[in-house]
Amino acid sequence: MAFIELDKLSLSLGDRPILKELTGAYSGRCIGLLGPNGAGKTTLLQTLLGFHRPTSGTARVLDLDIRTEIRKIRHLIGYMPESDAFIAGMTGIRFVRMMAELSGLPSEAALERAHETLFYVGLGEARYRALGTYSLGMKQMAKLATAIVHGPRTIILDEPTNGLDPAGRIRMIQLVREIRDTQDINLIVSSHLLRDIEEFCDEVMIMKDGLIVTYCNLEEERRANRKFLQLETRGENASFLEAAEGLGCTCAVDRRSSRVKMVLPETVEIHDLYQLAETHTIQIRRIQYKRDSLQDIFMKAMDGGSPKGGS
Amino acid sequence: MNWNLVIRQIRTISKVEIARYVLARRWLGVYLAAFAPVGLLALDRLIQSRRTIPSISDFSQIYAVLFQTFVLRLSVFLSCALVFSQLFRGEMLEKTLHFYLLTPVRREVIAVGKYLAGVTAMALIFGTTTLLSNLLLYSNSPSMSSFFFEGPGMSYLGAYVLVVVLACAAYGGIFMLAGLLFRNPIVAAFLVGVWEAFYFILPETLQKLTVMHYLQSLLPLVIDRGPFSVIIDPTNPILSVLVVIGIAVGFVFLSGKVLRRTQIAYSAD
Amino acid sequence: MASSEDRQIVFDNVSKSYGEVLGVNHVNLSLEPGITSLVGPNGAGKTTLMNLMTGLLRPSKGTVSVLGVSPSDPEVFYRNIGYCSQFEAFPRGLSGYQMVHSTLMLHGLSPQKAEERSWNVIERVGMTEAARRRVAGYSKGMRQRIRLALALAHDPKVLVLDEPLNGLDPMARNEAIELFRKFAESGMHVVISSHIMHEVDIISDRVVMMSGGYVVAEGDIQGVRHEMEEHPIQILIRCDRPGLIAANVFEQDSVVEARIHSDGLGLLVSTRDPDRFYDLLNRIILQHRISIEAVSPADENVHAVYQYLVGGNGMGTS
Amino acid sequence: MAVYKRTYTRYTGPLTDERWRFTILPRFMLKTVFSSRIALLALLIAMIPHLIALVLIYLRSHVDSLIALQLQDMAQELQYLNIDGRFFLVVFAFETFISFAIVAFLGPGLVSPDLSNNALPLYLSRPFSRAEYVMGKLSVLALLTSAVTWIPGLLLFFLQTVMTELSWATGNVRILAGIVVGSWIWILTTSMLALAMSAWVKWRTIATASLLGIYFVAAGFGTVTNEILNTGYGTVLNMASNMRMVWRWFFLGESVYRVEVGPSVTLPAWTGLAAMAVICSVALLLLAWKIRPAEVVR
Repeated sequence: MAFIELDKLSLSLGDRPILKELTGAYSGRCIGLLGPNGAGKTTLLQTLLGFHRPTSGTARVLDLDIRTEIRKIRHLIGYMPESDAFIAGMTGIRFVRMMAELSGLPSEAALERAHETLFYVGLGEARYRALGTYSLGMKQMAKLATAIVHGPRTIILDEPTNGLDPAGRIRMIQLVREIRDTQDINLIVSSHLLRDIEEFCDEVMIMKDGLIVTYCNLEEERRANRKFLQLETRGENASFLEAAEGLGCTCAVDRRSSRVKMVLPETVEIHDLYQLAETHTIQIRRIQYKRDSLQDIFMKAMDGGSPKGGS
Repeated sequence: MNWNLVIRQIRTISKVEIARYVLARRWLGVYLAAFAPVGLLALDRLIQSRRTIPSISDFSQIYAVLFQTFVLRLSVFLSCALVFSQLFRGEMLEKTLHFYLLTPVRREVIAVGKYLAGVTAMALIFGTTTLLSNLLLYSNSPSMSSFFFEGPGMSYLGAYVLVVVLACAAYGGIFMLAGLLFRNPIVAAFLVGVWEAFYFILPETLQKLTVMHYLQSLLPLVIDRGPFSVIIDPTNPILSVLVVIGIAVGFVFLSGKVLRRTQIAYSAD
Repeated sequence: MASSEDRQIVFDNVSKSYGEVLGVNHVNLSLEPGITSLVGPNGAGKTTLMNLMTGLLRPSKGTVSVLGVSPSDPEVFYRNIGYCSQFEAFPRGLSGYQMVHSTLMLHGLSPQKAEERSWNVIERVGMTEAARRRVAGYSKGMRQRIRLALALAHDPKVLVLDEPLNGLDPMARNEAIELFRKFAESGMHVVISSHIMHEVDIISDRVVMMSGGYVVAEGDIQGVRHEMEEHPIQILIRCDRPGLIAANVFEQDSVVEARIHSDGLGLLVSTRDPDRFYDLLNRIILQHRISIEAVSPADENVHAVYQYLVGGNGMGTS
Repeated sequence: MAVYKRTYTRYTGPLTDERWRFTILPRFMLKTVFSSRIALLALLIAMIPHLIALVLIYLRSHVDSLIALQLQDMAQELQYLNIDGRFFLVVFAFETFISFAIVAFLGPGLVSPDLSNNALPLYLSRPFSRAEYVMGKLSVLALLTSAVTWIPGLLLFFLQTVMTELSWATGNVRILAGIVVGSWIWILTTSMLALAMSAWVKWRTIATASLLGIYFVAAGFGTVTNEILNTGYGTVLNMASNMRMVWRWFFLGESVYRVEVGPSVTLPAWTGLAAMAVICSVALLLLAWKIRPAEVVR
């Protein structure tokens, strides 16, 4: 069952049209929302939360209409805003507990869930400290805690890994994966870091100028796209490359990183390349299959890929 | 010292500051405080509530009271406190001061640029409102034209406008420095406020240290201050003007020096 | 010939602390032109270092000089420096164009030249149609582009960028990386702080790694990696019979460890002498006809070096 | 030995009744307010006028025991003091200012930080409307000021009734109504004004300064208007006199209010009420405009 259905949803702020008649039904476990700056990503998320009234058309979240049943929807949604958001003068535990109660949890259950969630996101020992003393990474984790403490069916994360240091990003990616694997929870994650999106999203929606220009399933994209080999060798590899071309492979050398891109015909196996390397006395140091990464999908969508959904 | 570069920098900073703040919410209070007396007197002029028209000297007395209690002490003083202390403290709170500090401009020139923007804006606002309220008040009396063209009317008006402009200059400098030095300039504004408002109860030597004494020496009519006031003879006008301008220049120069040592460590309060 | 001082950014035993909070401690650096990446966990002192480099902060101890000029006389210092900071806030009531134009006027350009160059740099960061609107209404990415424009507008010789790609969309990130590469090749200093390790990998000529206010490593990535003997190089092999390779690999004494991946299709080998290991590996593959999926060094990049030196996958060590 | 791996689980328990959800804010906010000792101290100081009134009421009804203690002159004076509308008018005149000071200093701390720390999306992405947000914040201020106005007021009324006979209470039911209704009018007006001002100006200190500015400067300007325009309606700008009109109507039954400064003109008692109603509606409009989840900048 699609957890998000858009029905010609359009919205203009002032006289500037931001969302242009978006239509489509989406049911991925974790949908990545991508797009250049100013494409309308944050506005779309805020409209699903009822922060803006759509100019025309509507949308259904978990089969509830955002025009009429927004309060019911908000019971079932967890939202992590993009910018730094916290309540001054409160400790971590009281902040998360209040947010849980605001979502309808009774006071004791809210306290218990708050402790549990704060331990879960890794803020266990900092939960009694005031939010003002939290570092940027800890504030992101506190925001995530408020988004998941009331056990929502749908979780919206706006740039969750933005500005985190490597340790923080690994932790956040791990958490989003675990939450995604809990049954009947769907996530929408908006981000600019394609590597992070590849880590935890199974479907991707790419927006541009208020339209959905591409919607694809990452697993299928990976399988469908043609495979090519990336090679790194030591020693003079000109003769080796000619021999490989002789076997029908097409090679391209990347000048700067001295890496070789090679497409193997059906008849040639990696093993044959090792054979060739042996005969031409060069050493293969790196060899791995590469696919059209999300970067290439994104670039294709940007220069006018076929708009699926949208107008 | 490349003077035309400095002039261009000062002009640019003033234009930017005025563009930023002239329509800002923060200045709504200033416009209200400045134009309230004008509105009041215009209303009075319309509804002609008085049965008997008071004499010209009564009008002068009424204006002197209105000017020295409400205009000078409250609206000019509070407006300068708000506007000038926010010139730098506002930027520190909003975490935007680094945009100026990253430009190849002498720190004193930044201070002068911002100061001039504040002074021109305040002088324009309060100069016009003083002019308007003065004329509106006197327009109630039939012998207005004779009072202005033969009598002292014009010199009174000139004195009032001059005092308002000088007040903006002096208090402007003081509050700009306060904004740079104190985390909470409102406390400084309160202390200076009390010192200036009750200057007349101070002994003679201390009175000479207040700005209000020199402004008062330029005013045509001195209103009765009640039992505690210590009346001392006013300083001659030329000297008063020079002293006030000296105060303004001194504070702007100090602000420049403080700005030179200011560092960007926006504390997350 | 200009002394080396005039071409470098020099930190001479610099320490900076705010009250009892330690910013940076005993930093000694002399950076050559090109792209220098500043990496380290949040709170490691990266932003403090950059604020010291751009004169927004004065060192408690030691001295800073950029191209031979000290930050204490701003009129000369800021002609050659452009700083794109991490501070989110913008003056209210101004448009992007007004900010760039007024900055150039403060640099002494005539109004016409300032206007022409403003549109030029705004166009370069792709903000031409939004530049007239007030910055308060910009999205995070658009604000970042205007901050970049402000840093580039006066063609500085030194560009200091605090997480410049933060908030930019993928296309803008590539354009920005290309831009910085071009600047570095034209002999400029480009100092970038970043958390995205694979981008640091592609961009930087040299890396300065900080942790807890100290510089823990400095130099080009491979150089730093080899200096750390105590951490052998790890090589990841994906193939159908990892056990067979593991059995044969220990004949070399430089091999320290071999771990088979839980899915039974991967092998992680740690060795002190990668060259001899690759020869051995290639021979084993040919001899036993093993079908290889992938062979790649697991930690040639900055991320691995970062893990070893700074380490910690919990909530950051600071 | 069973190893329990902590994974994320959904909450499937019962939900609370939505009608009383706005009371969550006061429960949490009061803890924050009372964590600062200054707030506690301020509330205690605010009780002083009521304590004095308490002592006076007690002594007034025990004049004979005072004589027994040879305190003739004090007993003499107490004879003239009778506990009536005028007595309560004086007590509540003090409370009017003190409760305003409390609202002016504590009010901004409730809304300004939420706006400068961008916390509104956190509140409003939950089943919690903007109206509930304002009601929640308002009830915090209402609780604080009630503890200083009508609650001690009722105690005084009850004590006086117990001290004398029941007929006093039935005779002065107007005072009872005045204490409760009058206090709530003042609480609502000042709290709405404080919340609106702190939503309009994003910093606490400037919001407090502007509130005090409104209270004093507007009053000053009111008297100047009276002087110059020779009218009484300048008094409308003075919040304290607006409230005094309401108190006098309740406690003394005066339906007409004599303007203290300026021409001796009288105003109908309801003008104070009308002025405060205008303040509340303007504050409500301002809050509706500023309390929104995503700031829309043209």
